[in-house]
Amino acid sequence: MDTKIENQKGWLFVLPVLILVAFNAIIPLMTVVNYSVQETFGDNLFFFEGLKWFQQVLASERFHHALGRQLLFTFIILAIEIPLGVAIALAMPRKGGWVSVCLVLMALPLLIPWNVVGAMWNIFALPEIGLLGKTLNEMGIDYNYTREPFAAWITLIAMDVWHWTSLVVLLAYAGLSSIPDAYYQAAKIDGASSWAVFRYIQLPKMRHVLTIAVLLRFMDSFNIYTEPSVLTGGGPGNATTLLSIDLVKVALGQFDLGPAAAMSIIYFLIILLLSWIFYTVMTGKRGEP
Amino acid sequence: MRRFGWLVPTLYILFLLLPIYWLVSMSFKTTNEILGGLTLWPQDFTLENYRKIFTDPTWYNGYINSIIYVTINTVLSVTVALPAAYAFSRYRFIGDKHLFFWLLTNRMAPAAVFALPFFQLYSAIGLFDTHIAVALAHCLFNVPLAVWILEGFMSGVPKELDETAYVDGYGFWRFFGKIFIPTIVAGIGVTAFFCFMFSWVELLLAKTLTSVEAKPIAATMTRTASTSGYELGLLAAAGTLTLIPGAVVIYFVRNYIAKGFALGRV
Amino acid sequence: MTLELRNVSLRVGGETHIYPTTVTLVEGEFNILLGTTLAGKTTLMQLMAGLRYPTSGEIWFNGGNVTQVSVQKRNVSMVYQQFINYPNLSVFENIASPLRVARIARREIRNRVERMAELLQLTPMLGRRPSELSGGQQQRTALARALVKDADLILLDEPLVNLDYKLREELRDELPRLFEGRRCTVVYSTTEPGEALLLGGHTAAMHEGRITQFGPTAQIYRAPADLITAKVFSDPPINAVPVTKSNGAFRVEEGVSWPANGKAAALEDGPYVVGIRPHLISPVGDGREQVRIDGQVLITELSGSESVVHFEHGGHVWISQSHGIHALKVGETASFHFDADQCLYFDASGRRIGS
Amino acid sequence: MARITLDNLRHSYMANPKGPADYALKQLDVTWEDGGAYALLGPSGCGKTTLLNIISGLLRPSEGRVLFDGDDVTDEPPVARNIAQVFQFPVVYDTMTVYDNLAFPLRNRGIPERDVKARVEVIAAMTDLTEMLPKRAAGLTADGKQKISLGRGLVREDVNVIMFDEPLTVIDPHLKWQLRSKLKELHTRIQRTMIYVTHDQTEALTFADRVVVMHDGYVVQIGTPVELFERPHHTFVGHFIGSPGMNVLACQVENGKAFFDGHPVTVDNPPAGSLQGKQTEIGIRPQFVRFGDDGIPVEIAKVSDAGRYRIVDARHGQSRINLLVAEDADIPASGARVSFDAAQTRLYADGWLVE
Repeated sequence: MDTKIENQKGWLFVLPVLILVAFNAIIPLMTVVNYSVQETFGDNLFFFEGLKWFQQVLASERFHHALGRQLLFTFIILAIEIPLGVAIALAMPRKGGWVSVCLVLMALPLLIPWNVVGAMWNIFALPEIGLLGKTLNEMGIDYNYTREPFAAWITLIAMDVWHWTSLVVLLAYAGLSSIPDAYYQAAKIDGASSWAVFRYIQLPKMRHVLTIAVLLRFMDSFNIYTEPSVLTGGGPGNATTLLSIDLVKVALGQFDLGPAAAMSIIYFLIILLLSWIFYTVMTGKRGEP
Repeated sequence: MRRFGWLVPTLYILFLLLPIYWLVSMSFKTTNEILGGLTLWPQDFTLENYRKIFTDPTWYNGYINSIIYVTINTVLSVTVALPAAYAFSRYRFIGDKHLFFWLLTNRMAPAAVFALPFFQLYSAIGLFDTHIAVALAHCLFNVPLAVWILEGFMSGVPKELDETAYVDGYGFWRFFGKIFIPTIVAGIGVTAFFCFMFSWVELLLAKTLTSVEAKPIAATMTRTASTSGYELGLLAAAGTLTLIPGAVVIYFVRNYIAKGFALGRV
Repeated sequence: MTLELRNVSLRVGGETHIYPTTVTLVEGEFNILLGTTLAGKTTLMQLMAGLRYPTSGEIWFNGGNVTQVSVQKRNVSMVYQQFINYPNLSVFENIASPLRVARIARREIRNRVERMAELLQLTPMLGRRPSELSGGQQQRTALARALVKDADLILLDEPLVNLDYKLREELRDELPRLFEGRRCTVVYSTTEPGEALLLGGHTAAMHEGRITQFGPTAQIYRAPADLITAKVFSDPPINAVPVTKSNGAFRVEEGVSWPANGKAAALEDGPYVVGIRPHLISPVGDGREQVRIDGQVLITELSGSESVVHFEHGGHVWISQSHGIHALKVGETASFHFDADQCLYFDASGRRIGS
Repeated sequence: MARITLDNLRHSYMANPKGPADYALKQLDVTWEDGGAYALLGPSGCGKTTLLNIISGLLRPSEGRVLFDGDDVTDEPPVARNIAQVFQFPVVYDTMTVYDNLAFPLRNRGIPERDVKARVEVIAAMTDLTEMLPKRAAGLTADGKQKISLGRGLVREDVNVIMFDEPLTVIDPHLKWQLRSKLKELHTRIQRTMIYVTHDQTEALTFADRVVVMHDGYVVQIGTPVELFERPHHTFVGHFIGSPGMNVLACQVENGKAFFDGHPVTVDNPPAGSLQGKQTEIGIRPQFVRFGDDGIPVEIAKVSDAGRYRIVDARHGQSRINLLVAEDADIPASGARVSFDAAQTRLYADGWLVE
């Protein structure tokens, strides 16, 4: 039976978290909402404009392209990082001293400030002086990410895979290590192939942790700004201008707050919607979240 | 698959270490050598970049500021998350499920979106350019994560332990401090690691909310990169130094992470 | 120290976990809560301890109403099924914990803990951590902690169920001695009828949140008030077979019939249920005037000193338990015997006749 | 279907074990006939689970050989040994339906779907899982899941042995009874070798035709439940089997006659040679001790009511003697004397039965 006890004292315990998070979340959100429905021509005179900015942003070609690039980017990195992270976690030894060494080394990329990651890859992939760039060109591959959009995309994705797959490995490994040995013994006795072991024992047991990995990776990749802006600045042209880079250009560049705020709200709602879909799909079969 | 199994993680770790090696090796090269062409190993090895960082206050203050606000944020997030995680793990109260999902959604707020409003908010309450500001701002995404991880650990401790303590006469807070927290030290370690990590690497909010007094190293570095672009060696050295605090923290919690942690309810 | 529940009930989210219960427990003896899992034993104990508050009714200790008194102030101690100890405290500190909280002088704590460790053979383990101990030793540590503070009420929630069979036997023998000469009320919950009988004292049979009957253990066993109590209080399960009484005899549908004499004779005709405990049905007749029923053997279980035979008769599966070895072959038809006056008769509503 | 032989088997979890203390399994030479129901009975930590894992191939013994029908499988992995195992905690593939769970071992061996379907339906009927087949395995209760685990073993026709590692641990007490009878019934219907590991003598004795009693890494005795009950080879077996266990009383032996504290006691296995220098004891089960006019004087310490009989705890000086008396038999208040049934009294030297 559910061992939790009905206790409204719970609210007291949750209050400090509520205040801290609400302070940082709700007030800024309200300011953005406030801007998104007003027009201003400087010296903070504001005129109520209703949903004008929202219609304008939703209709704008530029927003559709940026959103398209963002969805493509997020889809690609999820399609690579989740399976790769799980595969690496599966390949890691289950017990023994090597495990903690592997985890420490793998966690290093997660500990580097995002702009350093961008700067590092920026130089690393440069055709003449970068280790990666030069080697590729030596091997005859004409690779210059500062000029060809396709090369820029490859570099951007390689950087993100390099930067974040370790988080998926850590989470997947955590899920794997909670599987009791008896399951593996039963599988051996039933003569299950390693694929069957993965499909029917490891995957179901990891589904819970993978939900977290997918949600975390989805949210962070959809919001990504620092690394791409340092690496390619959205270029060449606007080949790699993802949603948040475009937003910052719109907001800080031309300093028209209204559209930027409206775009931010739409941006936030898209994430909320997609996260809710992921969340219910992946926890669906288990009933309550 | 088992015999070649170890090949996959080893190859992957090599792939991870390559760019880091490149960064570290550049930090010992002069800028001319870097721009001059590809050299696998620093030809004219120099410590000039590091000497510059350790002598110039605008550089080393960056590190100090970063460490200050990241530590404040980690301590604050864990302290605030502990009772909340306990409530989610032990009690059913009105709207607890929805609250948990709402906390989750705050990770979704794109930092780029909220840079400007944060600036206005923290200036309004007079906290602009202080360590507290950045520490508080980072709670937006660190506190929900802390609650998440701690709740997973706490659900592993049987409810009967609490009851035994109450029966022994412990009041709630004395039980919480003396008995309950020591049993989830592993959870606190893992949570602290993740909070430290996500706060240390964040740039946007840290840059927006500071100018001089609490300017983090990450901000100092962007200024160098964008203005001249020539001081690559210096940038590489600064980048290498940002690796160290993270490596130290993970060194301490590596066994807890290796043992795995059951991320609780999602 | 008498513990009294007056119309105590507990409703959680529309569901009733404990129906209104009124009972007075007996001091200085074992008060046993006997029932299957989810019968509400643990919940009732939590209410007694003050870990949970009743939706209605009152709880009285020694003539004082403690319903709203917090568990910390109720001078209670409790032992759980899963050997609950503080994982990062030594065995000594675990036992001393309630005394530390009560701020008792260090010297007195030391000798009370050492005396208790002596009583429960834990002296060599005092410096160790609970995780380094065996299951039995961990449970003894929990018991020591529960006894060291001389609580008025000691609650033992199925304390032996996770222990080895032989260890259980040992502790069951040891427990009564631990509580001799203590001025406290002991409440002991179990799912095993055998354990309730051996510990004696008083027993409350429980079923789905209700106490169906409370009284001296032997009396509840031999004279259950209704069919539910009889079922709760028998292992292996009691044979409960519908019969109809007509013209002076009980008859199993398409099965045997036997004359209704003694108290049963006066009953008017109609449907009843006869309850016969397996050990009262034997494959060997004992000469006295007994009812003989023939059945087809389903399985026989021989345990060295006893034989348990499942057989089918009159569309029902019956169980016979008898001393000695009776290796009946599966499928064979054998005859079994029982005394009509040792049976329990229940009316259509389940109440026992003559209770 | 295989005859299982353990030849000169010893196992230690340490790299280079020195003395016997380092051995989890000491010197085992055991043969299990094909199709028999066996039990591995012993207290926690006696090495029974180690032995189980060695037979199933999950653990490689440090010394000795494991033979299936004469050929050496010591180095064979579990899948090659064609064994099945039911674990302590239910192990089912949660995301699969019950049908797929049962079909899983057959599909892994590439058996055509038509035969799989037929086979699964037969086994589902045997284990009363037929209506549950389309349901997801995760939704079943603990005993349902254990039946699936068992079914996965029964489905394969080529299974040499099915092993149970304390399978009833997590089952609700009142359901244990049904599942145990179901296992017994299943064995009688399909004569497959089954080895049942437990510390609970009731489960072991009711399930197995022959029981292997283990203690501290040794096989102390192998025998039918009756032999274990009536002729324990070692005082440990006498004490371990039966509840309460055999009375073991120190005694003196002079020229072939046994005396307990000066009282002559006739034993059914008088010693051939002299037992000088050996610690001699007599063993008598409580069932075979009776009150009488002559015999050993005792005081009654305690009488506990076990329902179908009463256990009398009598004392003679420091020695404790248990007796079982019928429910309604009368117990002398004072000056009681007890006598032993000579045919059931055994003499032991240094713990071992005098042959």
